[in-house]
Amino acid sequence: MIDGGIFGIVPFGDIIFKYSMFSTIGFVIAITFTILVYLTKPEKQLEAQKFGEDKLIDIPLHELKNRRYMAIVCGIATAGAMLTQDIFDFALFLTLVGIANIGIVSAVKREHVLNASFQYGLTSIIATLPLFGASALILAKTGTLSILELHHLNKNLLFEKILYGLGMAGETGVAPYYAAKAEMFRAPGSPYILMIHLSSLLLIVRTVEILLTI
Amino acid sequence: MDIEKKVGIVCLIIGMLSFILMFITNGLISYLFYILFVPNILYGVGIFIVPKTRRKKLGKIPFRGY
Amino acid sequence: MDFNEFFYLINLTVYAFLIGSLLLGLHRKIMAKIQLRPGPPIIQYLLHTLKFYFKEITFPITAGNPLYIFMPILQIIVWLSALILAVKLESSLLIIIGLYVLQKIVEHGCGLSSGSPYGKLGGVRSVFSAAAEIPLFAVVSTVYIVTNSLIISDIVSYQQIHGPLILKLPISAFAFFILLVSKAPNSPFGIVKGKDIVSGYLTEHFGLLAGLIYIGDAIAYFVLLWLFIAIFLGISNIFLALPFMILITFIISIINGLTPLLAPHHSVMLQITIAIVVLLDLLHRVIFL
Amino acid sequence: MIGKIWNYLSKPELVPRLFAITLAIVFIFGLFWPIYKDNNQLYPKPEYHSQALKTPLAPYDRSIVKAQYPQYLPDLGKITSYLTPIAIFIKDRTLFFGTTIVSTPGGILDEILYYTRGMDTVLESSILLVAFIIFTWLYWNRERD
Repeated sequence: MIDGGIFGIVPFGDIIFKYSMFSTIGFVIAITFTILVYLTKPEKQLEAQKFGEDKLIDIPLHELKNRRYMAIVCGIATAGAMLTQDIFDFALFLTLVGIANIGIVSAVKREHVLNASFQYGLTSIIATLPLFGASALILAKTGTLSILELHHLNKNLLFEKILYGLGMAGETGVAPYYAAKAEMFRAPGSPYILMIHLSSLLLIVRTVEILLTI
Repeated sequence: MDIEKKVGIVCLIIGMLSFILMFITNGLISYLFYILFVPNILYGVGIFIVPKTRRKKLGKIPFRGY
Repeated sequence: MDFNEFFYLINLTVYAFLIGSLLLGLHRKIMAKIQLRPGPPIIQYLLHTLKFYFKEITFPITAGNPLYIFMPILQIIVWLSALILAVKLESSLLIIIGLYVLQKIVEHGCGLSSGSPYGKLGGVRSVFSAAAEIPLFAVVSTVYIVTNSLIISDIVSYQQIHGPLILKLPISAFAFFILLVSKAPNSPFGIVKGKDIVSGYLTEHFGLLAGLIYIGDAIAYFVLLWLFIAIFLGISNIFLALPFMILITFIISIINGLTPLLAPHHSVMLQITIAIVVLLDLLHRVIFL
Repeated sequence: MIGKIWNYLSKPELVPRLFAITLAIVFIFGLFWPIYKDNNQLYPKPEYHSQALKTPLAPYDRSIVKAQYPQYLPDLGKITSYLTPIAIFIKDRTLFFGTTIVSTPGGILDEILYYTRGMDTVLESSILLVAFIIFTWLYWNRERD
């Protein structure tokens, strides 16, 4: 027992969306934050100037629209990743979150932010190899991708699990590889950047649940 | 009416609604309404008992230059 | 829900808040005694919370609303739901870890939504110190491998038969204990609230909002201590756990009183090193046991 | 000493390299890990070249469809065989429809609508869409300060 009881199931063919206690809480959090990000106006950052008064930095409208769109995509993808019961589908959701994260900061015209997001992008590109490789290996070894089925099979999948975890770590930019990500957070515009962090944290917890289940 | 009071009224309404819904519903949903009820009521009640701000320019907080 | 249950929940919340704030006050007192100061009275944290609750408030013009107001409310929501899920329902451990993770979002959101440079620095450091979660996941996995369940009531009943888990999983218990240390005020890992960046993410949340965050912090301290005692010592009753809570607070405050604040990079890397140790322990258990 | 190593490890430029090195070490260990194929596959592949010149949908013809969850089996057959009218028009005239460019997912052959793994196809195309949005935004605004 990991997730504390099932409430319901939404089938899309072979891919199933399951509402357990754990996934429902994650889903509700992700959706709440997506709505909040849509409603919130970005903060104005105060920058010290070398000469004269401090300058109040506003986010211009054209930049705001693009970043808000990316933040919403990121939120919806996170909400979907909470529910899905298919390993390959989850990997795709992870990739979508990874690329939307880069999109959120790509519109900021600051050199160090762009540099950090470039490094993060490289990591997430590398991370697709272990992620999809691990799901392919699992499919070959067990003949199925569904988490509900893998739960009953009881095969030794240690190496695949390690690969999958590594892929997740690169895609969400988790702890040992956080340095690039922390730089990204210096960009102005709070709610959108908040979304990067929220999605990665929720996805880490969800991945741990999946790895314990299969 | 300034924005703090407006938010306080919204929070009070949410708190009251969840207080009523808490007793109608059962199981996990009622716990959800309970955890919505507590902080909203705390903020909504609190904003009406704090003293009125004595700052000259509202909202200009005292860090660097303001 | 009927009135009995409602009063039970209210009682639980107030109990958690009171115990948490008194323990935080005790923590401060012991730290002061170690540093040869008289220190404030034990109810000081409670008085602080009340004082902030009745203070005037304005929203800064740089703030991004409604995120700015939502964050203190979220802090209470997170820890109340952790309290109910853990103490009342004794539900899945992983859900509570997920809620603990949301605490990071609160820190980050508070720091970023205010627009102040100090708050921003606190938020960036909070992102940076997210490494503290990795040992947590390893701890969860190790507990799952040993007890074959993550539901807290199952873990507690497992320990009633086989003895407390702290004897079986000393490394995991140590990692969880480091987490408690990093959550306590003035800890060597407290780079988020370090005095070099004023108050970190709390800089621009003053008055009433600070009061709400303080309430959330007290409940958080109670829940985390309870979680440690329930998982590793096997005692889930909130009254029986009280002496252990005082004992753990005593140890934590001695550690915090004697150690300096680490530099941000060093704090993070030390936690990552602990994480690697716990992960190796997990790998060893998976392969050989 | 240990502080110096920690300081060195926390540069952003080092992150992809560190990740790649970790990955390489894990892959080396993977060489000693038994990797085999289970014969009871949910998505069986036909023999190589067994479909060529026999069916117009050559590599994409999925005549055997198994369902992961048997209770949803009745809905499978209808949706998997869905083709647009244009696709049917072309299919009737040539045996090489499956290998032409129009038959790739997103082309005329509507694999998008096949029911068993429909969610995947939606996600794949949305990943591409998001990538293109980022690129176009950067391209259009490259002159702006």
